[in-house]
Amino acid sequence: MALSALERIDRRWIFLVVGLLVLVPLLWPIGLPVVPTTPVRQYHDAIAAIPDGSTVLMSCDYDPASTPELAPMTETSLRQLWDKRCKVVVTVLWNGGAAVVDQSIEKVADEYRARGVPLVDGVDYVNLGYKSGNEAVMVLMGQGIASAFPRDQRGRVTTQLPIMRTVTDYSSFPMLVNISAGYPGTKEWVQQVNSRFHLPMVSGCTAVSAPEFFPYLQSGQLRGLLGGMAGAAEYEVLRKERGAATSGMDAQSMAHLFIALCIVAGNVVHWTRRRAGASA
Amino acid sequence: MTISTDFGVWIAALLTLCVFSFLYKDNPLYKFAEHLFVGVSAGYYIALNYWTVVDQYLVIPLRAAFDGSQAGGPFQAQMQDYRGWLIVPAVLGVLLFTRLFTRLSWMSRWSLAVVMGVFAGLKTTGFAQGDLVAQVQASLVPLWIPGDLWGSLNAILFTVGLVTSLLFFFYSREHKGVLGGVSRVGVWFLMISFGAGYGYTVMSRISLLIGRFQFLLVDWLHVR
Amino acid sequence: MKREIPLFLTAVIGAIVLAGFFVPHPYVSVPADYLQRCAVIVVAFGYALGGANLVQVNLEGILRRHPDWPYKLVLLAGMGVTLVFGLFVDRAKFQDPGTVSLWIYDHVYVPMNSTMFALLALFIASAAFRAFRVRSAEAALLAVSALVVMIGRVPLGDAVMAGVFDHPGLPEWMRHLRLEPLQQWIMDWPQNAAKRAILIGAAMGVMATGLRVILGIERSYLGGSD
Amino acid sequence: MPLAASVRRLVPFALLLVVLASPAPAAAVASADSLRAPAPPTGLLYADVPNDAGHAMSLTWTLSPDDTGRAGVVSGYFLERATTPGGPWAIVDSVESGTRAFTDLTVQREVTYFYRVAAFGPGGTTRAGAAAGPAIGRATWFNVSRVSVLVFLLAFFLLVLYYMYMAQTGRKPFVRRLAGIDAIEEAIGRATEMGRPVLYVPGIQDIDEIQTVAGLVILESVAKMTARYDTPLRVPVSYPIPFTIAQEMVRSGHVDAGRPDAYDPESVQFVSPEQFAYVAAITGIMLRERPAAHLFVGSFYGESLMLSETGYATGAIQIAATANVHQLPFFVVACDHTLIGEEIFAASAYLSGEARLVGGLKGADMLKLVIVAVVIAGCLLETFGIHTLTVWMQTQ
Repeated sequence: MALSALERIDRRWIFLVVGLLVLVPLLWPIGLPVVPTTPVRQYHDAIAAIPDGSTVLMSCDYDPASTPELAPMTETSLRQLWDKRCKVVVTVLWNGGAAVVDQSIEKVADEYRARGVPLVDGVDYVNLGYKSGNEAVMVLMGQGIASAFPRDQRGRVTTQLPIMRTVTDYSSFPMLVNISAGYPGTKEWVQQVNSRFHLPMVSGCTAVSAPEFFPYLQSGQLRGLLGGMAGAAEYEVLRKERGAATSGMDAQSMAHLFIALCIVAGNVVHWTRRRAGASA
Repeated sequence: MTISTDFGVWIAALLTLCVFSFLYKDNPLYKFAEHLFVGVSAGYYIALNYWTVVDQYLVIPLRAAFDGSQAGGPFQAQMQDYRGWLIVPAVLGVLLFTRLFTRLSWMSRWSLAVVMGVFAGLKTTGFAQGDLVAQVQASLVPLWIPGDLWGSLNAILFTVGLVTSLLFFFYSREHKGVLGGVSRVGVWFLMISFGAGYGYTVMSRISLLIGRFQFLLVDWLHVR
Repeated sequence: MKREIPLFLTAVIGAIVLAGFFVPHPYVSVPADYLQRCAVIVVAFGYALGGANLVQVNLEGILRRHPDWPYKLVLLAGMGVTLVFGLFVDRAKFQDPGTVSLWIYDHVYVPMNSTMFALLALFIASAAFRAFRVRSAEAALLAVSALVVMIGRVPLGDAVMAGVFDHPGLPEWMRHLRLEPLQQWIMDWPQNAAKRAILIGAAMGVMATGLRVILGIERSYLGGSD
Repeated sequence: MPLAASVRRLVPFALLLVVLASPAPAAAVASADSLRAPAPPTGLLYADVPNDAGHAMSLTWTLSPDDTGRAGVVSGYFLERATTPGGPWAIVDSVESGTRAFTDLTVQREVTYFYRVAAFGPGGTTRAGAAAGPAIGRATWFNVSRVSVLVFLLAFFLLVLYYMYMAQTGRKPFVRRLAGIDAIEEAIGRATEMGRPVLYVPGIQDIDEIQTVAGLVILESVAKMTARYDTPLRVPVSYPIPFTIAQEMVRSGHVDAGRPDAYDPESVQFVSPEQFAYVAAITGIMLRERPAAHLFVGSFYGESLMLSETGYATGAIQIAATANVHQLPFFVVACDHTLIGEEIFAASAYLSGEARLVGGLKGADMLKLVIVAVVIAGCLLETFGIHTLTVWMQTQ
C-alpha cells in the first residue's frame, strides 16, 4: 500500500527535499516581505535611545556554528551604534568565537572606512578578545574592564588604548548589547550583570534560546530581543539593510513550510494506517 | 560561475562536504573530518587559553611582581592587583594535571574545590536574583486594567499559567482532586511552550543549514 | 584528608563568593574577586588538561591498534600542528590576520564547527515526518503551537495569511487571526507563563545544588572513592 | 589601579578636551560674547554612593548661567579634587556642557576629599567659589537593595535544611510517586515478556552535570528491576567517570536484587564524548539488538531528536527524562512518556530515597507554595493599586 510505503520512506529522501528547498531560493530569491515584530523593534529602539557618542559594551558570545544567525545581528548592531558615533568595546566569552567576531567587526569597519568615515581600532572600537571562566569573568569585569582584559585581541595593553580612557567598569556603559549562542550568554549576563550592576541590556540570540528569554523581556531585564535569523532579518529591514539574514528568509520560509507539512503528513499517514489496521 | 581558486576555501568546502556525507551514512570521510575537528579544536583551545588567560592573568603579572619594579613588594596586594599571590592559582592549575596519574589524582581535587566553590557561590546568588526574585517580582501585575479588557484577560491568563505550571512541579501531594485539575491545566501551558520551543528550534537549525549553503554557493562556487 | 580539605575549601570559598553578593565591603569583595580570578585561571588550565587527556586516550588507542587507530592519528596530528603553530610559532599574535593559526581556524575549524550543527536541520525534518506523533490532547496542543509559531514566524506564512485576512471585504478584527500576531501572542502570554515557571523551578534546583556543594553534601564532582 | 596613576592618566585627557573644545565649530561664528570667560557653576553637592565598597562619590552641581545648551561660552566642566580644603588640586575628569552630575569612581575608601568644579570655554576657565567637602567614601557591610534576595535565599536554605534533617532522623517527608516511574517499570516488564534487552542512555554530559548524576542514580533502580526479571541491560556512556560510576550502579542494582551472579560487566559500554559518534553507537545498538525499551535519562542536546527518531522507528517503548527544556519537545512527541524538567531530579530523589535529595525536593516544594502565595497576593495588591510588595522585591 502506498501509505505504508510512505511511512517507511528512507529518510535520505527527506534530507534531499530539505536540501533543495533551501538551495533553490538561495539561487533564485523570491523576495518575500519581512515585517518587523515587537521584540525586534524594542531592540532597535533601545539602541536608538542610547546617547549619541557614548561607549557601549558588546559581548559577542558565540562560535562559528551560530554565525549564520548571529553574525548578521552583530554586524547590524555595529552599524546602528557607529551611525550614532558610539564607541564599541567588544568582548567574547566563547572559546571558538574571538576570531569570527573580529572578522565581523573589521568587515563593518571597512565599510565605514570605504565611505570615508575614519574608524580607528583602539579609538572608536576595540575587540578585547576571549576569556575563559564564564560567569566569573562577568563579575571580574564589574571590578574593572581593563583588569579583566589586560590585553586586547591584537595583544595591545588595554589601559593604553584611547577608547579605554573613559572605561572603568560597567558604570561606564549606558547599555550592554549581548549576542548570545547559549552558555555563557544572555542568561548569565542577566543573572550576574544586568541586575547586579544595573546595566540595561538587549539580547540577540539563537532561535533555540529565544523562547527562554521571553520572560526576561517581559520583566524588563532585557530591553529588546532578536531571536534567530528571522529576528536578524527583521532588524536588517528596520535598518534598511539587505544582509545575509534577509536573503536567507526565503529559504527559511520554504523549509519551515515543508517541516510543517511533514508533521501533518506524518500524522495523517499514521492515523490512516491505524484506522486501516483497526478495521482489517 | 567561476569556482574559487583559493586553496583554503577548497579545503573548507571539502571538509564541509565530508561532514555532510554523514547524512548518507556514517563513513570514513565523516570520521576523518570528525577526528580532525576534535584534534584541531583541542589544540586551538589550548593555545587560546594560554595566550588570553594564563599569559595575561598569570605569567605577565607574576613576572612583574618578582622583578622588583613594583612599589610595596611582591605581596602588597590590593583589589585586582594580586601580584605574588597569583602563585596560588598557578599551583592549583598545575595540580589539575595530577588527574592524569591515578595515584596522585586526589590532589586535583583542591583545584576543583576552588572552581566548584566559586561557581556555587556565583550561581546561587545569580539564579536567586535574576531568575527567582526578579522573575517573581515581574509577575506581580494588576489583573484588571481599567479600559483594557484584552490586556486584563491576558494578565489573568498569564497568572493562571504561571501558578498552574508551578504547581505541576509540586511533589508533596498526589495529583488528585483540585491539585490534579490544576496541574493538568499546567501541563497545557507547558505543552504550548514546548510547541513554541519546537518551532524556534526548527528555525535555528534551518538557519545553520542556510549559512553553510551560502558559504558553498558564494565563497566556493562564486554563484551570485 | 584527601576529601576533607577540598570539601572545606569549597565550603569557605563558596561562602565568601556568596557573601560577596551581599557585602560590598572590601574585606569580603577583595577576597571574592581574588578567588574568581583564581577560578578563571584554573578553568583555563582545564583546557590543557583536556588536551593532555585526549593525547593519553588516543595514544593508547594507537599503540593497541584499536580498529579506529588511523583516525586517532589524524586527531593527534591535527592537535599537534595547531598547538605548535599556536604556542610556539605565531605566539601571542596567533589570532592576527596572516598567521598559520588563523588559516587553520578559518579553513578547518570554522567549516566543520558550523557544518556539524547544520546537519541537525535535516534530521529535524525527517524526525518531523517519522517521529512527531499526536497521541494525546496535550501533544495536540504542542503540535498546534509548534505549527503556528513555525509558520507565523517566517515571511511566507505571514504573507500568505495576510493575503487572506487583510482582504478589504473582511471585518477589521479578523486581521488578528493572522499567524504572525497569533504566534507573537503565544510567545508573549501562554509560553511565557510556562517558561517563567520552569525558570523559577530551575532556579530553585540550582540554589539547592549550590547549598549542597557549599555544605559539602554534594560531592559527586570529587569523583573516586577514597 | 593606584590612584596617582589613574589621575595622571586622566589629566592629559581633560586638557586635550579643553584644547579641542576651543577652536570648535562655535569658533566659526564666534562673537565677542563667546570669548568671555563663563560664569561659574554653583551649588556643588557630594554624596557617598550607597551599597558599595566605598570607591565612588557622586557629585552634582548647578550649571553655569552661561550654559544655555548652545555651543558658546561654556564648553564643559572639569572637576578637581584635593585631600585638604587648600589643595593641592588634581583634575578628576571633565564633562561636556549641560552635564549636571558626575560619579568619581577613583575614590579611595575612608579618605577625606574636597571637590571643586569649574566651567571652561573658549574665553577661559572659571572655578566655583567654594570647595565641597569633606567627602568620605565609606564601605558598606550590607547592600540593602538586595534584602529581598537574601530573604528568599535564607528562607529556601532553611526549608531545605529542615527537611533534610527531618529525612535523616527517619521522619521522611511524603513525596508522591511519579507516573514516569510506573512507565519505566511497565516498559521493563514488556521487554521481559518479549525477551529483548533494555537500553539505558544516561545523557551526553560528564559527571559535573547534575542531570548525569540523577541519570546514574535512576540507573541503579532500573538495574535492580532488570536484574529481578533477568532482562539484559545495555548502557552506553559518553565520558570515563560516569562510565565507572554506571558500572558500579548496575552492579549494586544486581546485588540489591539478590542476583549479583547475573551482573554482566559488558552491559555498560564506554563510547565517546563526541556527540555524533555517541549517537551512531546508540542507534547501532537500537538497530542491531532491537531493545524493547529505550530509557533516555540525563542531559541531552541536539542528539535528542536523532535518538528518539531512530528509536521510534524500531517500535520500542521510549521513556525520556531531561531538564534541558529546549530538547523536551522532541522527546514529548516521539516518546511514550516524558519526565518534564525537574521531574528527573524528583524521580532520582524518590527512587534513591536519599535524605539530602528528598530534603531538597521538599524544601523547593514549600518555596513553590510561598511563591504561588506571593504571586497571587502581589497580583491582587497591584490590582488595587498597592505597590509595596512589588517595590520591596525590586532588586539591584
